Amino acid sequence: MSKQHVSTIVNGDPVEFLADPGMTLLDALRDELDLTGSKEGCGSGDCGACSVILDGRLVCSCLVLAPEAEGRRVETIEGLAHGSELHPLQQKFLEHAALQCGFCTPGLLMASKALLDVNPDPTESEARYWLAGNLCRCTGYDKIIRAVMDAAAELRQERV
Amino acid sequence: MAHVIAPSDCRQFTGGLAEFDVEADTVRRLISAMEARFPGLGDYVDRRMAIAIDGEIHQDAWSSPIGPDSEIYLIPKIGGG
Amino acid sequence: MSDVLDRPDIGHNAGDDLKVVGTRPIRPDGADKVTGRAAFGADFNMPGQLVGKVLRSPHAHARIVSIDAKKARALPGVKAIVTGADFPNLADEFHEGGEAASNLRDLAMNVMARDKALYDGHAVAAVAATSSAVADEALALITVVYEVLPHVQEVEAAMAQDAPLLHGRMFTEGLEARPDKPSNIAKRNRIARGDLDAGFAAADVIVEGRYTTQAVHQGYIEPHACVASWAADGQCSVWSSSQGQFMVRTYCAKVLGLEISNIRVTPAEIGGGFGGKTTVYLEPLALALSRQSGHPVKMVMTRDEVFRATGPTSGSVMYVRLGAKTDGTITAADVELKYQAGAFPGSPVGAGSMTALACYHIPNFRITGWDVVTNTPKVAAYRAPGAPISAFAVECAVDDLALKLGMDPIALREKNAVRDGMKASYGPTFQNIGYVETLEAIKTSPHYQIPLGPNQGRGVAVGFWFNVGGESTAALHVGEDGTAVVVTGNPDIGGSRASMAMMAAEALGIGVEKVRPIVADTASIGFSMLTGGSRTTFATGMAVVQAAEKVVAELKRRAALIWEVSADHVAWREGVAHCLDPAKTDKPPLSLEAIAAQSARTGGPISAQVSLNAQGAGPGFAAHICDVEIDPETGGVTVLRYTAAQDVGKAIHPAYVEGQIQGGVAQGVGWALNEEYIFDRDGKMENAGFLDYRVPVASDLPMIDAIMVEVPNPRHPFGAKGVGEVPIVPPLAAVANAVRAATGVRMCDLPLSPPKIRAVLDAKEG
Amino acid sequence: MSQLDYLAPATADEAVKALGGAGARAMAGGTDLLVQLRAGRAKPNVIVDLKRIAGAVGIRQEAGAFIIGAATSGAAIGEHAALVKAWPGVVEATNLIGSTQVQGRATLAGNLCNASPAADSVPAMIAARAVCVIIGPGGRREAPVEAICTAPGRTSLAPGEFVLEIRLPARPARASDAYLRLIPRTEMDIAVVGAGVSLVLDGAGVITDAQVSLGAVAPTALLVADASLALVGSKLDEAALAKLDAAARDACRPISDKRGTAEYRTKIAGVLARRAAAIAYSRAGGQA
Repeated sequence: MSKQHVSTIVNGDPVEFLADPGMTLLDALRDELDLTGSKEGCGSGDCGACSVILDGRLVCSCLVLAPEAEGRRVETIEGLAHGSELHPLQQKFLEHAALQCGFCTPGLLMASKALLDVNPDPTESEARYWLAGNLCRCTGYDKIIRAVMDAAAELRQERV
Repeated sequence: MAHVIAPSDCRQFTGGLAEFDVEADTVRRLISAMEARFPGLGDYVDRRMAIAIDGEIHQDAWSSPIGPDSEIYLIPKIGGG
Repeated sequence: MSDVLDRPDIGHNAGDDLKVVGTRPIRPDGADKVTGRAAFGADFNMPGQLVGKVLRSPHAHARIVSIDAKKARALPGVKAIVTGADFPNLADEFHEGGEAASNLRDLAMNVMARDKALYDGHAVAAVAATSSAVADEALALITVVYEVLPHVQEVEAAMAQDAPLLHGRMFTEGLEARPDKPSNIAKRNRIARGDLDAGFAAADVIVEGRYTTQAVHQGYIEPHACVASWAADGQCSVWSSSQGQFMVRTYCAKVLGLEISNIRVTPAEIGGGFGGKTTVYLEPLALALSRQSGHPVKMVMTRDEVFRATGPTSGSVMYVRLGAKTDGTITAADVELKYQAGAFPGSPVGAGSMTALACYHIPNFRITGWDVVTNTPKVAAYRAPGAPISAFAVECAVDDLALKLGMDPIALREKNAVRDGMKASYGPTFQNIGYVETLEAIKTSPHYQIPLGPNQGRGVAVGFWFNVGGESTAALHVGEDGTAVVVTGNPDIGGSRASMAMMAAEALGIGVEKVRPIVADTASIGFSMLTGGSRTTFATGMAVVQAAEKVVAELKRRAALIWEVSADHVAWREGVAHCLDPAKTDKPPLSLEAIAAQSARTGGPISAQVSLNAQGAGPGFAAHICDVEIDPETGGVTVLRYTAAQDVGKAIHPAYVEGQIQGGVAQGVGWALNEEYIFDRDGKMENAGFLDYRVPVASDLPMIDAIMVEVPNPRHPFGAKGVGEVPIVPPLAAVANAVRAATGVRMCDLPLSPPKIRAVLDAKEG
Repeated sequence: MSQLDYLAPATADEAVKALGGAGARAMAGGTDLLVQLRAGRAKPNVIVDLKRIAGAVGIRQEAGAFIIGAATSGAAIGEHAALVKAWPGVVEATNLIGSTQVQGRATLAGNLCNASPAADSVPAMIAARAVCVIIGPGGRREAPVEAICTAPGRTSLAPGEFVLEIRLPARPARASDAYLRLIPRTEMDIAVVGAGVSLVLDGAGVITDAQVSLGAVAPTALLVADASLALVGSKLDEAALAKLDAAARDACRPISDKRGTAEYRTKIAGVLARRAAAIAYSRAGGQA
C-alpha cells in the first residue's frame, strides 16, 4: 500500500501530506494536518459533523478520499473566523446559545456558511432542510435555526 | 418518634411490617436503630435506599437531621441521566 | 420567545436584586467550541500511542468455547491482545448509581465477555496495533469458536417459563418468597396505597390499555473515545469523554483491580451523553492493552459499535388501568411495567414505577415493576431513566379517560394534580412544587388557543422527575488581579461552566467575565459524582456558591486587616468591601481587585474549596402540548407546534434552560415517532447507524416553545432545580395523544411510524 | 495487507484501461462507495475516480437534449436552470439523494450504478426515458437506464465499462415530470417507495404520452407499462388516477424489511404514483 502525495489548499494555505489511497479527507484533516475541528460522528455521511467546503461545495469529509483533494480548495471550521474575529455565524451561535455539547457545532457552522453563501435570505424551512444533514442531539435545533436566521440578517445588513 | 414507611423490598427484614416508629435524630441513628430492631434492614437501607425526610430526599447523608415527628419514607436511590 | 412566570410568594431566595443569575451571558467555553478548538474524546493523542480496537460477538447469545489469537499476535505491528481471561473475576458488589445501580461484576463482564457473549456487539477481545489497518487485520485473524445459544429479546418472551436463560444463577428479588428456579426476571418492585378493589368499585368510568415501547439510544453524536496510558510504575492516565471523570476512575480501578490513587482521569470535552456516558466501555480495555503493550492506547468507537454495544434504554410492555368518577376524580390506578434490562440486571423500572403516577393524587393504586434481562445491549441511563416509558403508558390512559369523561385533558390533570403537602405516589410529601403552575402555563399559552385544521390533532401530557443532589467539590481561586477561577469536577455537557461562573460571580458580587470556570481532572479537584440526574447546577452549584461565600468571608477578613478594623465592621456588597467601623468612616471602599493585590501581605493566596453532599434537590414537573398533522394516505406525521412548560426553580442561565427543554422534547419526539432498535431473526441489530436509526433532523421539527415556570427550591442558594431530565418525560405521550386526536384511533405501540398509522387508518375505514 | 490504489484518469480511455484490471471500481461521487469501503462491503484493489475525466463533470445541451456528465454532482444539477425547467422531476429526484453534503458529491450515474432498488433518481430517469452513454473496452454504446440494474447491487455493465454520460431527451411543449418518495422523516432517509411520472399533453390537456416508474417496490426500479396505459388518453380524471393507483400496486413485488412492510409499500406506491402524476400534469400545463 503505497502512500500518495497530496497537495491541496486548506483554509487558504497550501499544504502537503501523504495519504493511504483509502484514507478519507476527514482522517487526513484530523490525523495528518492536526485540524481536529471536523468531527467524526458516523463515518457514513449521516451526521454532518465532518462537514467541510470543498471547491465551494459543502461535503462530508468522511465521504471524500484524501487523494481527491489534490489541487482543490478545502475550507474547514478552523478557517471560518478572520483571525481572532469570529464569523457572524460563530458569534450568533454563541449569542443564541445554539450549542450545548458543541460536537456538532463545527459541522453545523460550515453547513450554515455554505447555505448563506448561496442563499443570503433563507426561510426557516429552507434553513431546516439545508441543515437536515447535520444531526444535533442536544438542542432540538430551535436555537440553531434562530442563530442562522439572525446571522443571515446581519450579513445582509453588512452587504448593504 | 419518627414514623418510617418501608417499601416492599425492605419488608423481607421487617417480617412484612410496612410502617413502624423509630427513635432517632439523625439518619445515622435511624440506620443503627433500624438495624438493631430488624437485623439486615439498616445495612440494606444504608447501601441501597434513599431516605425521604418530611418529603425531602436524602442520599448517603448520615448527618441529616430527623425531627421528633418526622415522616421517613425509604425509597430506592435515584440517579438520572 | 418564552414567558417567565414567577410566583413571588415563594421567591424568598430568588429574584432579590440578582445581577448575574438569570441573565444570558455568552458561555465561557463558547469560543473554543465554535472555532473547532475544543478537544473532545477523539481529539487527543499521546506520543507513541497505539490504536486499540474491539472484536465483538456477532451472536446475540453464545457460549465462547475458545479464542485463538496466535495468528493475530504474530502479525507485525500487533502489540497487545486481551480477552476476558486478562481481567480479574469480580465478586458481586453494588456500586450505587441510583435506579440503574450497577453490580461491578456485571459491569466488568459487560466491558469484556467471559464465558458467554450475551448480545450482538458484546466485546470478546481487544487488540492494540501500530495502525488502524493493522488492528483491523488482527481482529480478522482472531478465531473465536462460539456455541450459539437460543436468544430472547422481547421482554415478555424473556419472562416466560421456558425462555432461554441468560444467567443461570439469577433468582428474582422482591417476591414474597424466593423462587426455587432461576429466571430472566432480576427483580420485582411494587408500590401500593389504599384499596385497589374499592377504588375501582367506586369508579364510574374505567379505561385500560397495553402499551409497548422499543429500546432507543441516547444518540449522542460523539462516539465513545479515550486514550489510556499504563506506565511502567503502574501510574495510569486516562483521557476520555464521559459524564464523570471520577466515575471512570472508580470503574477502571474496580474492573482492573487497581488503587484509585494510581489512576488519573482527565475529562475531555464531551459530545453529548444524556446518561449514556455514565458508565465505561473502552477505558478499562485501553488500560489493559496499554499495560500489555507498554504504549499508550487510543480507542474510538465507530457509530456501529455505539449502537450495538453501548446503552440504549429499555424497551417495555406496560399495562395501565384507571378508574374515575364522572367528575374526573381518579379513584384507582393499576400499573404494571415490564422493562428490558439488556444483558445484565438494572433496567430503570424502579424509577419508572416511582414516577409513573407522581403527577397524580390517587387514593388507591398499585404499581408493579419487572426488571428483565434480555439478549440486547445492557441498558444505560437515558435522561430521566425509566420515566418517559411509564409516563407514555399512564399519560395515554389519562388522555383516554379525559375523552371518555368528555373533559378537557388539562382540566382532568388539574383536578387530580399533586400539590404541596400531598404525598407523592412514591411516598414522601411534596413541598415547593410547581406542577399546577405548569398546567396553568400551558392552558393559558397562545398555543392551546390555536384552532386546528383537518387531519390535525392536539395532545397534552405531563411528566415528573425527582432530580438529585449528591457529592460535589468546587474550588475558587482569586487571582492577584481580582479575577477568579472556579474549579469543579463535573464535565460540562450543556453549558454548566456558564452557570458555575454565573453563580460564583453572583456570590462574589463581580461580573461573570471576571470568573473563569474550569473542569479539572481527578487529581486536581476533590471527588464529584458524575454529571447526570440534573444534579450539577443544583449540587455543584451549591458547592460553588459556598466556596464563593468562604472567599467573601476571607476577603472581609483581609479588608479588616488592611483597615485595621474588626472583621465584623466589614460589609461586602457588589464585589466591594465597605468599612462600617464608626471610627473609620473615611476609609474608601476596597474592591476585590484592591484586596487581591494585597494578598501576599495579608496572608497569602485567597481561595476556598468546598466539598459537600447536597440534599434536597427539588423535583421537576413539566406539562407539554403537541400539535400534529397526519397524512391519511401515507400515515406520515408532521409535528406542527410544540410547547413545553416546566418548573425550573430558578433559571440560572435561561437560554441553556430553554435549550435543555427543547433538546429533551426533540429526543422525546424522536422516541415517539421513529426511533427504535430493530433486530433480525438472529438477534443482530439491523439499524446500527444514523441512516436507519432515525433521530430527528432539523426539518422534522418546529420551533419548540419553552415556558419556564419558576417556583424556587429553598434548598438552593438561588432557587435552582434540576432541569435536564424532565423535558423528555411527557413528549412520548404528548405526540401519541396528538396522533390519537388527529386519527381518532388510540395507538399504543411506539414508535408511531407511518406504516403503523396507515394500518390503523385502514382498519378504521373497515 | 490489502492493496488499494487510487487513480484519477484524465481521459475516458485511461479510465477504461484502469477499470480493466481485477477488483477495480469506478467512483463518481463516492457517497455510496466510501460507505461500503468502510463497512468492508466493498474491497476494491483500485478506485478509479471519474471526476477528472474531461467532460465527466458538467451539463450540456444538444438539440434540446441534456447530456449530464457522470460525475456531475446533484448540487450542480439542481443549479442548472434549463434542466430544472425541462426535467423538474429528474432534478427533484436527484436532489433528494442524501443531505446537502451528499448533494455536493452524489451523481446520477453513481446513484444508478450502485444499483440500489431504492435509488431516488432511477425511477425519475426511467420515466424520463433517459439513456446512458457507456464506455468500455468494446468502445461506446448506449443503453436505456432501465437496462442497467439487474438486481440489487448488480448491473449489466461489462468489466471495464462505466457510464460516462446520461442523456435526457428533448422535451416537447406541454410536457413535464415529477418524482415523489416516502420516507419516515423529512430528510436523510432511504426511500420506502419512490414514484416517477413523466407526461406529455396535447393542446387540450389530454395525456398523449406517459411513463411511470416505481422504486423500492421490487429488486430493481420498475417501468410500469399498465400505469402508462391508464393515463394516456385521459385528462388525469379520477378514473384515470384510480386506474393508475391500481396499476402501480399491481406492479409491486416488494419485500418487507426494516424500512417498510410489503403491504405498506404496495399501498404507498399507488398513492405516490397518483400524487406524482398530478404534479407532473399540473407542471405540463394541464388543469385537472
